[in-house]
Amino acid sequence: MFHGKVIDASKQSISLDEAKKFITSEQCGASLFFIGTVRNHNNNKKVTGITYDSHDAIVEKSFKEIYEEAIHKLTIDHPSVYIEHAKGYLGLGGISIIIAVAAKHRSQVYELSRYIIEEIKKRTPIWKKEHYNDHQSDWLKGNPVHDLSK
Amino acid sequence: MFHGKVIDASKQSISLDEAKKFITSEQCGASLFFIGTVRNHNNNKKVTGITYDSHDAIVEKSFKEIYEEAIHKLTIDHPSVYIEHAKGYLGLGGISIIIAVAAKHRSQVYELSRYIIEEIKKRTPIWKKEHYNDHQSDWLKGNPVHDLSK
Amino acid sequence: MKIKIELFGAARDFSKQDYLELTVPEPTSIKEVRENLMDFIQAKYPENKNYLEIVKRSAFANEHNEIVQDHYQLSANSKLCIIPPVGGG
Amino acid sequence: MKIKIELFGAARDFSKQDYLELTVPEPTSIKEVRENLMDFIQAKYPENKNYLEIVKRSAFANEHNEIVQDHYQLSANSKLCIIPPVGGG
Repeated sequence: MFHGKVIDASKQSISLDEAKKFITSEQCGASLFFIGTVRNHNNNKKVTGITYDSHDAIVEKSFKEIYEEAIHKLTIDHPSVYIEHAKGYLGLGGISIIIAVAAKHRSQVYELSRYIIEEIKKRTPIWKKEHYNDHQSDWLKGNPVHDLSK
Repeated sequence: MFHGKVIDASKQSISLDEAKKFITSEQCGASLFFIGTVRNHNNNKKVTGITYDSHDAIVEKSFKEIYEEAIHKLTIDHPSVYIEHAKGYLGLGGISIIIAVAAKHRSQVYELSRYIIEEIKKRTPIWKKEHYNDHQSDWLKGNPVHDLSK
Repeated sequence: MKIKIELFGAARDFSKQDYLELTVPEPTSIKEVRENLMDFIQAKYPENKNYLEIVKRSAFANEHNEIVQDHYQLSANSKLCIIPPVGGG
Repeated sequence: MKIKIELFGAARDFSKQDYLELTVPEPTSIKEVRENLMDFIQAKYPENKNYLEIVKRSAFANEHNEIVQDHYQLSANSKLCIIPPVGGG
């Protein structure tokens, strides 16, 4: 079971309960929910919020690819995965991402969840612009998807 | 921040939302919620439910000790931990345990959460009696807390 | 002297009550309690090797909720808990 | 011929609109688009080394949402997206 989606923060918010409902199964003994939230400090600056930019179509495609890779590479019984990432403006504490996974055993949910978040960070086209208390803002440096400058 | 408690399943249920409220902080960028649930098969038997037995006082003491050990051994910024374990009877899908942790960075929540669940399995005095569809039931084999037979 | 052992987990099957009372020499240690308990089990459930195994692999906790070792000394009216191999989660 | 490049992330600062239009020789490749875009940036923002760096480190995606490599050939009215270094989560 798989669900992967970009959520427009101005219209909707990411819900832990929805994720739980989606992944719940009587075949699974373990569930793991990773949540990323906007925190109030980064690189010694006071953060007031983050604007997330997204290439929605490629983001949703990459979620699916990462899920399929993960269940191919790892040994997971009855995997169930729910991924959502926000786009638009989020204030402090706002939920930017949820990765909810269920599987038969606990070691499987830890491996699966970690694999997914690390791959998303590496290659899913989402960008963060941090807003600071001095009214400045900055696009954060990221990881080149394909380093074509080589 | 720490909360650790045994929950009487006949009176209360473990709540993901309560855990989220407790650990939420604007200093933290990552939260991780591990949930254990009763699944419908174990060792090729059809399971209908599990009765959890607990030495409440030692369980709660061990949760605190494990938390303190973890934040001493691992490097965690702004750790927040919420642990609850059910006792009594749970049907299929019932939540037996929640370990919710928040910290500054994602690697920290994965390490912290995993450390806690593995230690609980090793040494927290909780026992499971599985009930099967043939009306039989069995106490599951566990880990000796101190192997004094050596 | 008498001591009381509160039962947990698989050890609950040792009695219909949630504790056992054993009569042990004074003074006594956890090691002797374990031996005494094994004699009791062997007398009451001569067929049940599994129960003996549980006692062998169990720890004991005192009134202060501390796991106590073999050499730990007990006084009259001591209360213990038997802590069979654990497995929560 | 003209091609359209949709802007994302830090590359949004290249224009007040959410895309750029470049005139490129026909046929052309991603490699040439990148060079062309760098010339454009250098002309429009001569002081801004950071913008050039972003273009160097960016990938490009085609209309089919595929990341395309340097040798990928474009036809007239091709649409591309510039994909600067990513960092969600």
